Amino acid sequence: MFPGVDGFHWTFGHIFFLSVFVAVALTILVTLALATLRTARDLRTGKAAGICWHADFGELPEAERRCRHELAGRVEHRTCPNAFDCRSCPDYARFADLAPTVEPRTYGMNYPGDRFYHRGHTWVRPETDGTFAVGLDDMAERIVGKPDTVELPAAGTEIELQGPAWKMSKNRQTIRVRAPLEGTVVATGGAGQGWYLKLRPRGQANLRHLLRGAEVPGWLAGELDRLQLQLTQPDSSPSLADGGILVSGLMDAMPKADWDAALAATFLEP
Amino acid sequence: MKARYGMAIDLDRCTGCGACMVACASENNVPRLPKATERTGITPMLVHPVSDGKTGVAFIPMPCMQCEDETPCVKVCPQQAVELDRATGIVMQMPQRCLGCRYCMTACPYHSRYFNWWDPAWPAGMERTLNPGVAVRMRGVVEKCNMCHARLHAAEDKAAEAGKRQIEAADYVPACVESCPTGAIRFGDLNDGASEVAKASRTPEAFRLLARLGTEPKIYYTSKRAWVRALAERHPAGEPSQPAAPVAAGGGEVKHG
Amino acid sequence: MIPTRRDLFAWGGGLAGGMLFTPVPWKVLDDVSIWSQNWPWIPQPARGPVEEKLSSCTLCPNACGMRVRMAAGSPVGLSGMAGHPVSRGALCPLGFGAHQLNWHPSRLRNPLHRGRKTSWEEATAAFRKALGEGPIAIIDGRTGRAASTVLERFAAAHGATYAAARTAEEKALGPYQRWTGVPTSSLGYDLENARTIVSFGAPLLDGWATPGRFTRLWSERAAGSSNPALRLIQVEPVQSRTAAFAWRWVNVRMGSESALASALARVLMEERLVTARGPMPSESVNELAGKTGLAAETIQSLARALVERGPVVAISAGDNPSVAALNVVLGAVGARGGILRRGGGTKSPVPVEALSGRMRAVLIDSTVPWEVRPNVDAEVFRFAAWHGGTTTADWLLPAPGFLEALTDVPTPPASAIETYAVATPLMAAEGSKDAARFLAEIDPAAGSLEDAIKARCEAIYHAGKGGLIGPEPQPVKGLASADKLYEALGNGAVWTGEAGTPGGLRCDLKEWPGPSAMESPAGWTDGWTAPVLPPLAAKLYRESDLRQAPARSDV
Amino acid sequence: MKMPRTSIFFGFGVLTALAAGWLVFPRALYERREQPFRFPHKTHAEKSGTSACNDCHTLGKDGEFAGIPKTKDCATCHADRMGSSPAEALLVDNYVKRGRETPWLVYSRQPANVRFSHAIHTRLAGMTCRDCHGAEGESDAVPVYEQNRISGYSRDIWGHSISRLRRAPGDGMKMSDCENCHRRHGVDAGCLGCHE
Amino acid sequence: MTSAATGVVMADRRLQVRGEARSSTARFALWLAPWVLLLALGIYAGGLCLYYGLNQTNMNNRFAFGLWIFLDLGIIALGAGAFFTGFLVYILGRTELKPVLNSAVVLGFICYSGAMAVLMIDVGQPLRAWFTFWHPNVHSMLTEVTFCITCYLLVLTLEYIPVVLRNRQLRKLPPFVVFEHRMHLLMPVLAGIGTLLSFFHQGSLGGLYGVLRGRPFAFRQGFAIWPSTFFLFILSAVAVGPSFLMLVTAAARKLTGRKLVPSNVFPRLGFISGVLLAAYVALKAVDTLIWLNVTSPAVGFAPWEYYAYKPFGTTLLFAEIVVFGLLPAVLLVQGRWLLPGAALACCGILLNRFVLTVQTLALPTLSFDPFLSYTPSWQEVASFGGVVAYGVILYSLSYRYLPLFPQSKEQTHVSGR
Repeated sequence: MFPGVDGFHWTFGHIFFLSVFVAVALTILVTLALATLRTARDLRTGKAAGICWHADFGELPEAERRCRHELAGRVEHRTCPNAFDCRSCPDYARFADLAPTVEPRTYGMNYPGDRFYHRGHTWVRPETDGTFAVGLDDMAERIVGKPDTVELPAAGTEIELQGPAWKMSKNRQTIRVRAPLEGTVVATGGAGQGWYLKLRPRGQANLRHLLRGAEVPGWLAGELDRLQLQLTQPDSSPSLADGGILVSGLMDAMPKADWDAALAATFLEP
Repeated sequence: MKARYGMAIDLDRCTGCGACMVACASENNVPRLPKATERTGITPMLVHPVSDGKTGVAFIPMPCMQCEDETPCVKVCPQQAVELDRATGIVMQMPQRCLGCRYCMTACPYHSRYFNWWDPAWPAGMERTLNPGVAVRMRGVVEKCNMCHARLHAAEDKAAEAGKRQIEAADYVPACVESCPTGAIRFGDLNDGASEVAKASRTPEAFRLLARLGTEPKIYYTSKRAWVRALAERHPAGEPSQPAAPVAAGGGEVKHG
Repeated sequence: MIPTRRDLFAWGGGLAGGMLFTPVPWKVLDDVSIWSQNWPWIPQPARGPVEEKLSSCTLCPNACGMRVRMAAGSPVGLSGMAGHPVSRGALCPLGFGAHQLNWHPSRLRNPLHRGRKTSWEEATAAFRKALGEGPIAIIDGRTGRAASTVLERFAAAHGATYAAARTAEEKALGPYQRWTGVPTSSLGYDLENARTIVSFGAPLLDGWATPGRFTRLWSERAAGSSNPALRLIQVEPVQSRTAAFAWRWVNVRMGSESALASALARVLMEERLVTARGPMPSESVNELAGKTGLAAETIQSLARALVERGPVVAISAGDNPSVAALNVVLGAVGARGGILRRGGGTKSPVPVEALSGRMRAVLIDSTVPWEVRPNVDAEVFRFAAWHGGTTTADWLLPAPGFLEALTDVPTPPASAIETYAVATPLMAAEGSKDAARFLAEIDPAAGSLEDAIKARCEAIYHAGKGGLIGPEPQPVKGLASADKLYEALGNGAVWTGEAGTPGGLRCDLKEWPGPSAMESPAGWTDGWTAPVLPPLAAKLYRESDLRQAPARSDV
Repeated sequence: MKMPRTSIFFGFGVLTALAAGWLVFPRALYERREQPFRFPHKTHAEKSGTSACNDCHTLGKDGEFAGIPKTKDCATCHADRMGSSPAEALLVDNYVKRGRETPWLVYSRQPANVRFSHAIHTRLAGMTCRDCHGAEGESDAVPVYEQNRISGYSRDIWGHSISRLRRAPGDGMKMSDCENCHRRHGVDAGCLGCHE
Repeated sequence: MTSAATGVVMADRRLQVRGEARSSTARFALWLAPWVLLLALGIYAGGLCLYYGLNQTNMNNRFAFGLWIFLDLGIIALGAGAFFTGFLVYILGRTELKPVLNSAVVLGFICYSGAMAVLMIDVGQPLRAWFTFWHPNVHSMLTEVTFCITCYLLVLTLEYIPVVLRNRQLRKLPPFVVFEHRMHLLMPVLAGIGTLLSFFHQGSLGGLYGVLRGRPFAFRQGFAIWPSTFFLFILSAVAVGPSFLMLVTAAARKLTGRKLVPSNVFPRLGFISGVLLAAYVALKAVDTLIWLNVTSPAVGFAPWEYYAYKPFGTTLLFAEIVVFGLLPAVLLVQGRWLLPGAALACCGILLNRFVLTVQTLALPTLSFDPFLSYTPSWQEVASFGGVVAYGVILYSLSYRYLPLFPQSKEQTHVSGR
C-alpha cells in the first residue's frame, strides 16, 4: 500500500483512494489529539472545575435553574443563562435594583444574615483577616446530622468554585461538597467548629454569585419542596407536613429513603 | 514474448471418465476431505454431466475459465490475492494472502473457485505423496485451477538451464490435459496462431461459456452438436423467449428451466 | 524516591511511545503476519530431488504403462506412458490416484485371523496343517505371471487344485476357447483394424479391457462425427456412457442380448448378407425380435449396417455364446479386425466357478477380486493389501500394496498384441508378503519370483522376437543378453511381441448355441473390481455427480 | 530549571523501550541452533583446487537446483577419515558410515509457496551466487543458524540487521528484496513468477 | 438478601443515571438474562466457527455468502440513523433532533461493531483481514467497505466515548468530564467525517453486488465508477435510519413506560424518513426498469427467469417496492401510523438486502446450473442471534447507566409537577 513497499506502483485509484483515506485518518487523529491536548491544558490551567460545573449545570432540569432574582421575586420567571455565576452576568445589575417581593422567612431553620449562601448548601462568612470561612448551612446540617467521617483538604490546596471542597460520609453514603468560591485553603475546621474551611480568595474577593437576603427564602422554599417530593414514597402518605420544621438528623430518621438521589439533588455532590 | 494460455475442450470427445479430475487433484495436492459434499469439496477441475432432456448426453469439464478481461475475481479481491498474470494470461490465486472473504466466489459466474472449508488432512503417511511443487492450502482460503503453473515453472527452469528464455510447448502441459484418455482437452498459447488451441478456437464449432458477460474466458469448447453449443448462454441471442432446453442431471434431480 | 501511580503511568507512556521507535512492534507484526500466512501445522510436501521412473500399473490386469514421478523417495504423481502399445499413454481415473492407495485407511497392516490380530508364524503353521490334511485349492486372479508359475508349481507339488478367476473380458472370449481349443489368454480383439464394432453391453468407453486402448481409438476415429471411420454400435438396456457416445445405441430389453445376436445372425444369413453357411438360430427373426422389444425391421436394418462397412466384430460383456456365434457368422473369428490368436498366453487353469463341495483350505491370491468367492466349504487364506469390506476369509494376510513389490505384468486381456513388463518396487512394503513368497517359504521348490521372471526373460530373449519400448527402444535381437532384457524391463521398458495375424484361428459352429445367462458388467469398475477406491477417486465420487451418469432410455 | 517529575519518568520509559527494543529484542527473537558440524567452505575450495560453487551445489539438467550435497557426494572423498578434525569425524561416523543425510539447517529456505529458480537467475540473468548468498564460500565455518521464534524463518530471510538499513549484499531475502531487485533490473515477474 | 446481592444492587444503583427512575436491579437482571444466554450461545457458536473453521456453517462453494452477509448489510443499513442524525443535527443544524442523538450514536455503534464481529467470523482467515490495509486492491468494493467501516467504527467509538464518560461514576473524575466537553465541541468534525465515510461505505456495500458482472441479477451499469446500487443503498439507508431510530426509541418507551423524547421528534423523523423513502422508491423503480429492459438482456439473461424460481417470484419485487416501499413512505409522510410505517420501512430495507445477497447467489448463472437453496446451520443462526442479543444488552446497559435521552429527566420533572 505504501510507496516503496512490495512492488507498489502509483495509479489514479491509489492516489484517489490513499488521499481520501489518509485525509480521513488524519482528521480523526487530529480531532482526537486536539481533544486530548485541550483537556490536558484545561486540567493544567484549572479550568476543569468550571467545565465540570457547566456540564452539570447543563443537565439540571429547568426548574432547578431559576435565577436568584426569580427566587427573590424581583422578576416573574427567569432561567439562569450563566451557570449561576452572577459575576459575569451582564443582566445582573438590571434586576438587582428591583425590590424583592418575597417575605423573609427561614422555615424554622437558622440562616443568619451575615453570611452568603451557595446553592450547594454552604455558607460563606468574610473573616476579619481577609479570609472567608465556609460551612454547611442549617438545612444540610439537619439532613446529614453528624457526619460519620469528614475528609478535608490540606492547607494550601487550591480549590475551585463549584469544584469539590470536602468530602463527608454518612450511613455509607458519600457526600461531596461543592466549593462556594475559589481560593487557597488556609485552615481547616470541622463539624465541631461550626466551619469547615477557611479560604484565602484568589485576587479580589467577589461574592456576587452567592445568595443573600430575600433570595434565601425563595431558594429554601424550593429546596424543601423538592426534598419533600423526593423523600415521599409514591405509595405512602406525606411524612413531612407543610409548614413543619425540618427535623435534625433526617438521614438517621429516614434510613430507607432514596438519599442517593436526594443528596445529589440537594446539591451536595459535584 | 507474451503468451496467453488457454484450452480448447472438445465436448464430443469427452466421455466424462473423470481422469482429469483425479489427475488434477493429485497434481495440486487437493486433500481428501471425508466430510465434503459436492458443494463443499475442492474440485479445481470439475466435469458437469448435462443432457438435452432426450438421449443427448455431454460432459463439460470446467477448470477456471481464466477470464482475460474484466476478470471478475481479480477485480473484487480486496487485497490482491488474485492476479491476472500479464506474461501468461493465467489468473492466479495466492492462498497465503487470501483472507477467505469469498467475494471472488460470488463474483465468479462459472463457480470455478473453491473454498477450503476444512483443514487439509491426509490419512497418516499419505503426506508423502504430496507433490513437492505445490504448496498445500490451509483452511479458510479460496483456491482454484491455476493451469498447473508449477509445471510452467519446471518448464522455465529446464529452458533456463539450456540457456533459453522460451519454454518448449511440450514441457508445459497441465495435468488434466495430460491425463485425458481421449485427448479432448487441448492446451496451448492462444497468441500463437499456429497452435492447436488457437486453431480450434477459431472454428465455427467453438464457443465459450457465458461469453456475453464480456469476461473473455480463455477456455474454449468445441462441439458439432448444436444443442451443446447452445449451452454457452442461458439465452442464445436472437431467441430470447426460448429457454435453453439443456438441464443439469445433478444429483438425480432434473430441473427444466 | 518511591514511584507513585502517576509516575508509573508516565513511565508506561514513555515505554509505549518509545517502543514505536524500536523494531519491536514492526518486526513482531511482520513475523506474526508471516506466521498467519504459513499455518505451520498444515502438511508440507517433502523436499527432495524429483525423478521420473517408468513402470506398469498393477491395479488391474490391464497393465497400463505408467510414468511415476518420485520426490524424496516417494511416488508423488502418476501419468500414462506415451507410446505404450496397448494403453497408449492413458490411465484410468483410478490409476491417477493409485499412488495414494498404500496409505488408504483400510490398508491391511498385519495378518488377521477371524478379525483378530495374529502373526505370520501362526498363519504359516495353520496353512501347513491344512496342507497336510488336504485337499486344498490355490486360486489365482491373473494367470500368466511369474507368481502364477510359483502358485501352479506349488499346487502341482502338493496335490492342490490350481484354479483361476477370470475377468469379464476373458469370460467373453470363453466360447472361442471352447470351440477352437485356443486358450483365452492367447486370444485378442483386433480393434485397431475394425471399422464397425457392435458391443453387447461391453463398457467400451468406460475402461473396458485396457482403458486407454479403445478410448484413444474412438476419439481418433469416431468422436464427434456423424459418419465416423469407426462405427460403434452399442446394444444395451440402459444409456451407459458408451451407449451415449455410440454411433448407434440399440436399446434392447434387459437380458435379451443373445436374442438380438441370434436375430442378427439369422437376418444376415437369410438375406445372404454374409457368405457363411452353417447352423442357424431355430427361432424366427420375429420371435427373437419380440424378445428384444425391437421391431423386426430395426433388426434387419441393423444387420445391414453391420456389413455395410467391414471389418466388423461383435463384443459381448461376458460369456455369451450367441454373440460369439454371430462373430462366426460375420466371419470375424481369425480375420483382420476381428478376433485373433496372438503369441504368448498360458493354458487356462480350472475356472474358479468349477470348484465346489468341501475342501480343507483355499488360498486366494491378492489378485483375485473381492467379490470372487469360491463356492467351497473350506478354511480360507486370503491375501490382500486392503480390506475389501466384509469377508468370509478366515485368514486375512497382508500382501504388498501398489508399487511395493516386484511383479511382472503379462499381456492384458483382449489385447491383439503380446506384451510383457516388470514392475519393480518403488516403495518399501513393511510386514507384507505376497502369496508366492508365502508358498515359496513353505516349499522352496516352488521357486522364487525373480527366477521365474528371469526365466521368462530368457525365453523371450531366445525367441528373439519383438522389441523394447520405453526409455531406450530397441529390438530384442539388439540386446546383449537375457540379463540385459531383465534389467531393461526393471527400468520400466515394455517388451512388445508381434501382433496376432489373421488366419491363425478357425472356428466352425456345430449347432447354434442356446441363450446364455448374460453376465453383464454394467459399471465403470465392474470389468475388474477395485479392492478399495484410491482416496482421490473416492473424493471424486462424493464431490461430483459425475458417477451418477445420465442413465435414461427414451427410445 | 527543574525537570518535572513526570517528564523524568516518561523519559526513563522511552530509554527503557529503546534499550529493550534495539538490544534485547533482536537476541530474544531468534533461537540459535547449531549446525550438525563445522563445515569449512574455504578448506574445501583450497583442497579441491576449485572455488566454483556449482561443483558441489549443482544444477540439474532439468534446471532443478540440487542444493546441499548429499552424504554420498561427501563420501566420494570422506569415505573414511582423511584428517583429524572432529567435524570430519562426526561426518564420517554419524552420517557417511550410517548412510544418513546430514540434517543441515538451510539459511535461505523459503516457504513452500515460494518458487525460486536458480537456473533463471544464474544462467539467464548472469547473477553470481555471491549476489544473494554473500561470501559464504570463503568462510571457515558455517555460521550459527538463527531461527525466528514466531515465524520459524531463518534470520537470513529478514537479514542480519534488525533495522534492515545499510545491509550487505545478499543480506535479506524477503519478498520486498526480490521485488526491489526485480524493479531495479526492470524485470516484472508478477505474482505467478515466484509463487507456488 | 445476601450481602453480595446487596452489593450488586448498590453498585447498580450507583451507576445509574441519577434522578431518573430505573427498574429494580432484579427486574433488570431478569430482562437481561435471556439476552445474556443468547449472547453466550452466539459466542459459543462463533467460537466453534473460528476453531473448527467455516465447515460449521451450511455455506458452500456455490452459496459462498450466507445469513451473515445479510445480517451485515441489514444492520449496517439500519445503523445509518447514527450518521444521518449527526449530519442533520451538526451539519444542517436541526437541533430539534438532538434528543435522539445519543441514542442514535449508541445504535450506530451497536450495528457497526456487531457487523464487524460477524465479519470476523465470516472470513476464513480473520488474522489476515488487516492485509487489506497493506495490499489494498483499490478497484474492489470490499476494500472501500473495509476502509470505511473500520474508520467509521472508530468515529462511532469516538462519538460513543463521550456518552460513556457521562456515566455518573465516571464523571466524578474531572479529566473525563473535560475530555467529554472537548470532544463535544469537536463533534461537528466527527459528524462530518462520519457522514463522508458512511456515504462511501453504504454505497460500496451496494456496489459490492452491483459490480458483479458474473451475477446478472445484481449487476448494474455504472455511474462514473459506481453501479447504480451504490446510490440506491445510500438513499435507502439514509431513508430507513431515522425509521429504525424511531422504532427503537418507541420500543424503549414502551418497555420503560417513560416519555423519552419531546413529542415533536417522531413526526419530524417520520417525515424525513418518508420523503427520502419516497425518493428511493421512485429511483429504485426506474433502476429496476432499466435493468430489466437493458442491462440484463445485454448479457444474455432474460428478465423473467430471475423470478421463475420459488420462492423468489415477482411478488418479492412487488413487496419490496410497493408494500415495503411506497406504503411506508406514504404513512411516514402524512404523519399518522408512524410506527407501523417505520416498521414496514425497516422490513423493506431488510428485504432489499436479502434479495441482493441471498437471491443473487441462489439464481443459476450457467445454462446447466441448478437453482440452489441453502439453510443456515444452527451455528450461523446462533451467531446471528448473538449479535442481536449483543445489541439489546448494550442498548439496555447504555439506557440504564448513560444519559441516552438527556431531556428525559426534564420530561419527568415537568410531568411530575
